[in-house]
Amino acid sequence: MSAAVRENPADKYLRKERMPSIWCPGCGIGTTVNCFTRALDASGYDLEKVAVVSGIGCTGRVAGYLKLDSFHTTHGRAIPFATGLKLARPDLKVVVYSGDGDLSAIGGNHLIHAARRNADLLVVCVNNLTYGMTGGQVTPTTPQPAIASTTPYGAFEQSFNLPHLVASCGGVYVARWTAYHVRQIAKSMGEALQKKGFRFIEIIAPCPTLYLRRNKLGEGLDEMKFYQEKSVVMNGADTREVSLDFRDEIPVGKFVDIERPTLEEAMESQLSKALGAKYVPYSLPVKA
Amino acid sequence: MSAAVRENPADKYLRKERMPSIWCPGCGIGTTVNCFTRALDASGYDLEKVAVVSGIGCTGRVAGYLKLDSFHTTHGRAIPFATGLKLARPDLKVVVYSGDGDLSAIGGNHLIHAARRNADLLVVCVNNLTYGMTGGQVTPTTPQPAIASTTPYGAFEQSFNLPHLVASCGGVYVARWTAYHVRQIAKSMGEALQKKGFRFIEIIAPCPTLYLRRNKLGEGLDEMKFYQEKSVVMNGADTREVSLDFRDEIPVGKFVDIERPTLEEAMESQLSKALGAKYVPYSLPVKA
Amino acid sequence: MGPTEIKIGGLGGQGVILGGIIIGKAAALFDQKHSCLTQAFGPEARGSACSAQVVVDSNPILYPYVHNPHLMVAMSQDAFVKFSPELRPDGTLLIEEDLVKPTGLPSTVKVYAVPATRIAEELGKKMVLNIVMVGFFTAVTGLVSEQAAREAVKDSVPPATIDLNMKAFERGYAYGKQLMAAKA
Amino acid sequence: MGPTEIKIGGLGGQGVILGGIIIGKAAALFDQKHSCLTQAFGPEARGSACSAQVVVDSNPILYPYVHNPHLMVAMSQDAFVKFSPELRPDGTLLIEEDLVKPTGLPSTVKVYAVPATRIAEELGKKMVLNIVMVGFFTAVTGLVSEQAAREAVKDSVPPATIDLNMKAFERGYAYGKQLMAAKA
Amino acid sequence: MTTATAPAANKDAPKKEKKFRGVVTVNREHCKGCGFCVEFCPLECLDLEADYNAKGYHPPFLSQPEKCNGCDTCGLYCPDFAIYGYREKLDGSAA
Amino acid sequence: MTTATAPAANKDAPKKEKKFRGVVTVNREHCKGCGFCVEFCPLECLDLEADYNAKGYHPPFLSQPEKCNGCDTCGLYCPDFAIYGYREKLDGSAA
Amino acid sequence: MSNANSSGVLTGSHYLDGDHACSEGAIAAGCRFAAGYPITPSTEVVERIAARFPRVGGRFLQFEDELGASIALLGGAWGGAKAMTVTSGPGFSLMMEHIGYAAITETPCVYINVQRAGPSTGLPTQPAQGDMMQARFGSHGDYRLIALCPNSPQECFDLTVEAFNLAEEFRVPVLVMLDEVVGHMTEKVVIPPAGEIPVSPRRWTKKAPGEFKLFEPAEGSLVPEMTMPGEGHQIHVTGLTHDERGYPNMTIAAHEKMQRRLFDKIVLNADRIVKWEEKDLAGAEVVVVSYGITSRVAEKAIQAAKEKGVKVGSFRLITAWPFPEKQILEMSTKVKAFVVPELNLGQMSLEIERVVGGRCKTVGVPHVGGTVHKPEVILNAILEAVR
Amino acid sequence: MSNANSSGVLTGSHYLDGDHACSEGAIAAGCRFAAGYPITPSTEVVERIAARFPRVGGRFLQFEDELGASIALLGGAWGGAKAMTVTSGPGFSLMMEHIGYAAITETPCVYINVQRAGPSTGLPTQPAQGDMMQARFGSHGDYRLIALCPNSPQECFDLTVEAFNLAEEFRVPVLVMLDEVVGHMTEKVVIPPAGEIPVSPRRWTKKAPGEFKLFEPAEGSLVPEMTMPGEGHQIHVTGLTHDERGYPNMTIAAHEKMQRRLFDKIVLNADRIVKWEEKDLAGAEVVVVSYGITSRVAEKAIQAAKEKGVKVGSFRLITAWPFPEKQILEMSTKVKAFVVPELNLGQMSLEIERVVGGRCKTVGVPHVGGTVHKPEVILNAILEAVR
Ligand SMILES: Cc1ncc(C[n+]2csc(CCOP(=O)(O)OP(=O)(O)O)c2C)c(N)n1
Ligand SMILES: Cc1ncc(C[n+]2csc(CCOP(=O)(O)OP(=O)(O)O)c2C)c(N)n1
Ligand code: SF4
Ligand code: SF4
Ligand code: SF4
Ligand code: SF4
Ligand code: SF4
Ligand code: SF4
Ligand SMILES: [Mg+2]
Ligand SMILES: [Mg+2]
Repeated sequence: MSAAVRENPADKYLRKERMPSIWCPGCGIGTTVNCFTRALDASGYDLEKVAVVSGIGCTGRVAGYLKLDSFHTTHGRAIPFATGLKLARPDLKVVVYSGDGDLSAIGGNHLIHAARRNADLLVVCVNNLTYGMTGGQVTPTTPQPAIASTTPYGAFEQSFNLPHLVASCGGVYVARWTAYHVRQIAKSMGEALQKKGFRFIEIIAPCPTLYLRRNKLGEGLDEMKFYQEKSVVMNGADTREVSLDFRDEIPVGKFVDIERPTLEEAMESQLSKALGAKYVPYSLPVKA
Repeated sequence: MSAAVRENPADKYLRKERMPSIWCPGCGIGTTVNCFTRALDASGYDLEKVAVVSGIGCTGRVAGYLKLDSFHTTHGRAIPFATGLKLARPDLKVVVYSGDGDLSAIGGNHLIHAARRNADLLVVCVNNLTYGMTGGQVTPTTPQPAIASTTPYGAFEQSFNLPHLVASCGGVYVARWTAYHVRQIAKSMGEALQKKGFRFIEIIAPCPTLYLRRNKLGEGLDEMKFYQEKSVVMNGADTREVSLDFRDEIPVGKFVDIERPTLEEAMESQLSKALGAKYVPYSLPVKA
Repeated sequence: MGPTEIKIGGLGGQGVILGGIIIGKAAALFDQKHSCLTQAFGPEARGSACSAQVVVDSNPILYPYVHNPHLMVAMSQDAFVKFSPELRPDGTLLIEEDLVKPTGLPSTVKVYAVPATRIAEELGKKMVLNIVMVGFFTAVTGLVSEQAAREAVKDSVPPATIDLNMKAFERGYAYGKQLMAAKA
Repeated sequence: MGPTEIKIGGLGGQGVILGGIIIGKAAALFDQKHSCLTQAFGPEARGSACSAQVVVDSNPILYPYVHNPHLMVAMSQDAFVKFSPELRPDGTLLIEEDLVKPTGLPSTVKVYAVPATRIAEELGKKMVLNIVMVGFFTAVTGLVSEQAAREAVKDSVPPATIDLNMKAFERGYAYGKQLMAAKA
Repeated sequence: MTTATAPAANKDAPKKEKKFRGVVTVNREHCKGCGFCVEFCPLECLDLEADYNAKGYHPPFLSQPEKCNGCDTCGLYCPDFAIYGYREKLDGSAA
Repeated sequence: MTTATAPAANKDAPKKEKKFRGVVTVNREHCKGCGFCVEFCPLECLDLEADYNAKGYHPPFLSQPEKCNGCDTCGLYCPDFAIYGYREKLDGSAA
Repeated sequence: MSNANSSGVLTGSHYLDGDHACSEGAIAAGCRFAAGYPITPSTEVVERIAARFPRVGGRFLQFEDELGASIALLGGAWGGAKAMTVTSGPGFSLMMEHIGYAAITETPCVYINVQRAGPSTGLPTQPAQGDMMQARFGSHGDYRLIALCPNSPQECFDLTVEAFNLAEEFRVPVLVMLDEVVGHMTEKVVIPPAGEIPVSPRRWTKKAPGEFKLFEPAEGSLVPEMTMPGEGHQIHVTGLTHDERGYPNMTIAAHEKMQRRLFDKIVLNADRIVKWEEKDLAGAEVVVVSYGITSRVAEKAIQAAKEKGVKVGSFRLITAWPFPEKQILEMSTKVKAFVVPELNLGQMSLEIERVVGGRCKTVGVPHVGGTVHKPEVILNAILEAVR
Repeated sequence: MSNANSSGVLTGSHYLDGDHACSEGAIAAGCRFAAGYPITPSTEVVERIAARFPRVGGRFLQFEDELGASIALLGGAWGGAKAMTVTSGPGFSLMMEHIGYAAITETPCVYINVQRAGPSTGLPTQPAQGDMMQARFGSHGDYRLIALCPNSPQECFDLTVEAFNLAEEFRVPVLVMLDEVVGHMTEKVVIPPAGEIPVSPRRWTKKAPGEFKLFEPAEGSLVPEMTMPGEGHQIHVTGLTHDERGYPNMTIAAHEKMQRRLFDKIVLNADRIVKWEEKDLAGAEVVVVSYGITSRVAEKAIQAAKEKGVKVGSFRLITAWPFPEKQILEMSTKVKAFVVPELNLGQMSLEIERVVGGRCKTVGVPHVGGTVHKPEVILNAILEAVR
């Protein structure tokens, strides 16, 4: 007895004609996207009102695979593009989906300022500890002393603890998971989609082709098992305590979940306070 | 009986032929420079081995007034210039002297990365809560709801708590004073000059022409008195607790003073560990 | 009538440019002439000498520069020293009495002085010295009509300060009229 | 002898480019000929088809492109499908036996197959399949000398892996020699 | 190109009578053989095929269909959107 | 352009005999009249002149020379490097 | 700035500087999103925007740097708003990457650059026209865009409106290239009633999702229509080479097709885009070609030359890019020489020289900037040229 | 990369790609400080630098972005090191502000740009020559610099050495403009013994502090000597217009003087700077002007044209900027046409057309990039040109 074949629940959210993706076997990016589709599915949102913005990188290709209004921008600039988009279109849920290098190296300034001003964006950062797209160079998140193509003798800089950085600048929702934590990712994304303000989810994910191979750490699956073994759930932890060391424990969990006025709210309330009746609030563009 | 006239102790450190400065009456920048000359004087350093790097802004003009090897670079980029200079010239003490906008707006990315990698720089940030040079626009440090030329109805973004930002990224010495605290500034600068690694001193200073005038806060002197009244010394305070609000208390003091390997130290130790005898350390450029 | 060239010089912070704008605006918007204002900052607009140049003409103005002004207003000694050589031999110079000590001028230049700072201080706000100057300029030069100048002041200052500024204008204007009457 | 054009195609990760470099290096550095290698990535170097093109000549090479290779190495079916139409009718095709099923070739093309992956796996490291291929290529085509190819392998792989890679080369070379002998 | 596998209904009678069964669909050609699904299926009911797909990867198949509960953990893990699981009511309709 | 002011030696005999006196030097033309030195002199011995310098500012002067102890606080505060204080031994040499 | 308090279009006569006139032009053109980062001498544009927007339903945000500002406006534009940013020299250099991104993604948007004397920090408060070639070539790779050069506050208003209109018509970034003099010069600016200002709305597609391709030229046109997010089109926008749906397509064929159209839509429509002002061309022996403030300085020299009996005409570039090739070429067969004064060491004059192809002389009158030419210098060049 | 392990100059024959050859050229030229940010297809340059520098006493740091990298090298250069950075299209656009800063501060330094197909992200792994005009005009304001175009790995080595030498000789930023094909092409590269490689040391002043002015041209030269911090000179370096001491000087006179010399030191020394390769110019009816990989593609077309009896010569630009005006001008009086194939929609061909001034035809052979020309296309242009 053969069952009626149902559609893959992810398919609804994907530009299927563009599959298979460019991602390598065992790359963790796709897993996070899969979780994202489930979170969207569960959210019940009008998908027409969700837009995705990516920078450049392997993760930056996410925008191009999601069947949402999607923008593949320039390297490091997804956040300011998204900030502009959101200010012009407050009716949209705007999600930034990009890589560690894109968001925290070249894009670091925008990350801290958007967090500071509490821009109403959900930022998903796939942190594979390297620049995947360009061939495995060191990034601000590469732990000491991992090998990368531009640190062939081992990385020597202290790496960023991204949740702490974002929390320090004022992000209202900050979580970290690994690609192993698929249900937690989906749940976290769902939760964060509901929330307003600057939300940041870091997902540690395997880049087998470059990071793992160069550091002789096996395949994507080995890394997933490593995550399973080494992750420690520390919900609510002080973000100072959640930095990552090479092959050490991985603190995961939801670290921050607070409320404060978003950029738009703060802007509107200040303007209407100062201008009173003279304040003409922004209205949505209409197709004339 | 008339006394033998001694030279102004600051003169030794100034390009006197460029005086008087462009700074407005009651501007606090000059006061901080005066403190800096005293710190240099007390340090007993070979002044030939101290270099100053500034970005662009009223504070950015400091490099041009100090009789040291000095570099007036581009807006926001004093830190990477200084990082390059220091890597090429480990024998120099390199001091970055610039404004809040220069260092934390356009230069924010370099600030956080240099702190992360513990670049061996002393960074003096004169925070006058505005862009002085360009006419008093809002900066990332302008408190809500101060008036600025680009926030004529009041600033609406949460401002940066710079000591916290720098500390969160890994700065090893972090202090804040106001221009009122001249002796503390001189002492702090002296202390920081001795230390290695990324050192950050924020000095809150009056910009009477733009910030104070626009906010009807009087002259430079009024502001200095305000600092005197409102400052609270909180040495060793948790940097999360030292954010600044409009006209509220000003937490000052030395907040962080820790040790960790500098960029150069970490680089050298990693390379010599990995390469052993094959490692050829960098040697200073020589005039052939 | 051909173009009249005016140069107003002073220190950053004295409201030099605004003074020029009011005169230019009076001519262009309220007297139905043409006028063009260009400004010269010092290298950095912090307390260094700055100037506004205004050309007023009954015809459209293409070339906007002022080389040899017919009328000059000097609000600081620096500005006087720097700019007065440009003044036409038959030109008119208006000065702030307490801040400018004119020397070395050709005898053909007509000089009119007003204690604008003192008047402004009497009005309680040193900052309105430029408006006192505008009033004085209007009375002495007659280049723009009194009515136009008044309108231009109103149109150019923050609403909350209109009263104060109008007072400053009147004081400067009255001082000028009196002086002219005395001279006449 | 005019230029010999070679194209090596496979998947990203199979060491296609390195294979080409070894052949080119053998010719240019150890056989004292000239050679030029150009490479074509897929749009993004992640698992998509990629190729190396090598021109070997006794004269200096200006034009570096390969349009109709004399020799082709196909290490994946994709590469075979994509590139084989370019092969000269009288050309020689070397294929990875288990990964490529050649179809639709003109009968004039000489095809030589080697189970390079299997051999590499026997050596314990699937990654050396490209070196097996280089050995096979050396034996079958004779374009570069055996000695030059050996030197080039040694000069091109990480020092710690020289032994393994030389074994891979020998196995491929031997396989090729045997095959040629059998065909002869 | 896609294959759906489900157990023949209740061959071995379960302890508690099941109201549904798990169905798993695999898009063999999109699979890159990473093994995530196999490793992380909580009921260990997947295995990689011995065969290759066109790109040379071993796709998974439901090796122990009777165990699968359609939890879609495999679906969540798959980086290539090549597998997913769901529940089918034993009356034939989806749960 | 610079003026140094110091008290006439020990006019009013001090309680404890002083070994030094404070001297203050002002560069009148560089001063911008901000008043920092006057306000923050710990011994309140400075005042602004009634006169203007060439730029129209009132520079400070040592109005109470006998009080000055040469601490250079004025010097540290001055944003225009226009004033500084030091100590002079009462034998005439600098302390 | 009492006249900045009205809402909507500031109809009437105003005494405005060029920078402020740009702000009013933007508002009149329907711009309701602006991103900025302060820099002399352009800051007044965003300062006025910051004051005016909250009263006319616009949103302005000052970003952390020019990198942010120069892409935030593109986010705003894709959101459906008419959007702009403003800068000067150093900031313009930082915006180069995003101008290329705007070109390849065919984003309707406006960049205003108030030119100061460079290179680098140079003379920040003083004028130049040194970024004219950068406007054309400053981003990597090949692309085409539109650049306009006003010479008065009135034209700052008019051409800012025009810039927004051209941006919509051609889905292209449009640059408004002021010089510091024009930016800080104050004159009467007459702003017509809203209804009399020609404003091109965004060319929204009427096609349904699925039918509509974001990068497929509309029928009979080289320019695609637009849509926005939230309309069910599930658009994709990328800076990679892409096909008509906007999907990355890494083939030469796709690149060729895309590049060709991006080029053609500007070059083949040059006649519709290019604007200039000509005077006394008939019978002219020499034509002075100038733009921005230099055109007004040149006027004095032209008058003087005429007084000396020289037959001199004037051709003022209003559009700098695309360059009025056809017009220059035609004139070149009739005149002895072009005289080209500009506040740079020779930029537009290179283009003129190229187009002229030796048919007549091209006499550049370079100037390092910092101030304007002495009219006599231009006069001498004219006299030289007719000799 | 076993050959990357030796220390110092990598004397001998090597099979290297163009990117790696640049790295070796830099080492051979004495470069000991490099700042980078990865970008395809240039990353291999810094990857090799990262591997090689610790073995030769150099320091390399990957920065957080191109803004940082493109000024960090200037910090290194001022520190006294020979310094460089490396990038491609989008990164090159981000470096524009600092190239202007390097020019105005007369910092000896090298920027390598491996050109890929643009605009924007375009085709990141595929070749173009689309940044040639950007190399000349990409930063705001007027400035002059030097740009070189290698056409083989050997020349990547040679011209990188040359770039460092020119940088020292003229205190100017020098650009090495590869295209992706040349960057990723592997050939034999012969590296001479260290002693046989001509390396220009920094032109250190012998003058004492007080005597020496950092921006005063050395006697009989247009180029000032150098010093470094720590030597008691108390130098000041600024991107503002400055006098000979380096102090900001906001007068037109100072601007004029500074700009004039910065211009002259390149333009008047063009004869010492400009390099080219010519073949068969004598009696040629058509000359193909090309550079980079295109010159090697053109070669095939030239051969074919010769076989058809066309008298065709070849002029390969080794120096793109300053442009070999004199050489082109001279040829233009003798030939029927220049044929200019390039991987862009017409960039260097504009300059040729301008210089030629109608004396002969200029036949551009544009190409959108992504790959190289078909030789037949160039051949057809040659045949067309002689008709
Ligand atoms: C301005 C600019 N600089 C550099 C690059 C090259 N580049 C493309 S992707 C990338 C890094 C991507 O790393 P990450 O964001 O971590 O994404 P991943 O590929 O690892 O998912 C870089 C440096 C670019 N495209 N643009
Ligand atoms: C790339 C670039 N963008 C903008 C500017 C304009 N600019 C010069 S100084 C400055 C702000 C200075 O503010 P801050 O650093 O706080 O120094 P302050 O003047 O307040 O001391 C700005 C925006 C510039 N010079 N370069
Ligand atoms: S290179 Fe790394 S990050 Fe990029 S697709 Fe491959 S595995 Fe994923
Ligand atoms: S504008 Fe402000 S910061 Fe600048 S010099 Fe004047 S007071 Fe100081
Ligand atoms: S649906 Fe659940 S039980 Fe069934 S195969 Fe997938 S993971 Fe295993
Ligand atoms: S997780 Fe997906 S790609 Fe990986 S083996 Fe399973 S089906 Fe294949
Ligand atoms: S030296 Fe000290 S006591 Fe004397 S005037 Fe200065 S601050 Fe006052
Ligand atoms: S502190 Fe300096 S500038 Fe201020 S009043 Fe005193 S001497 Fe003058
Ligand atoms: Mg990454
Ligand atoms: Mg500031």
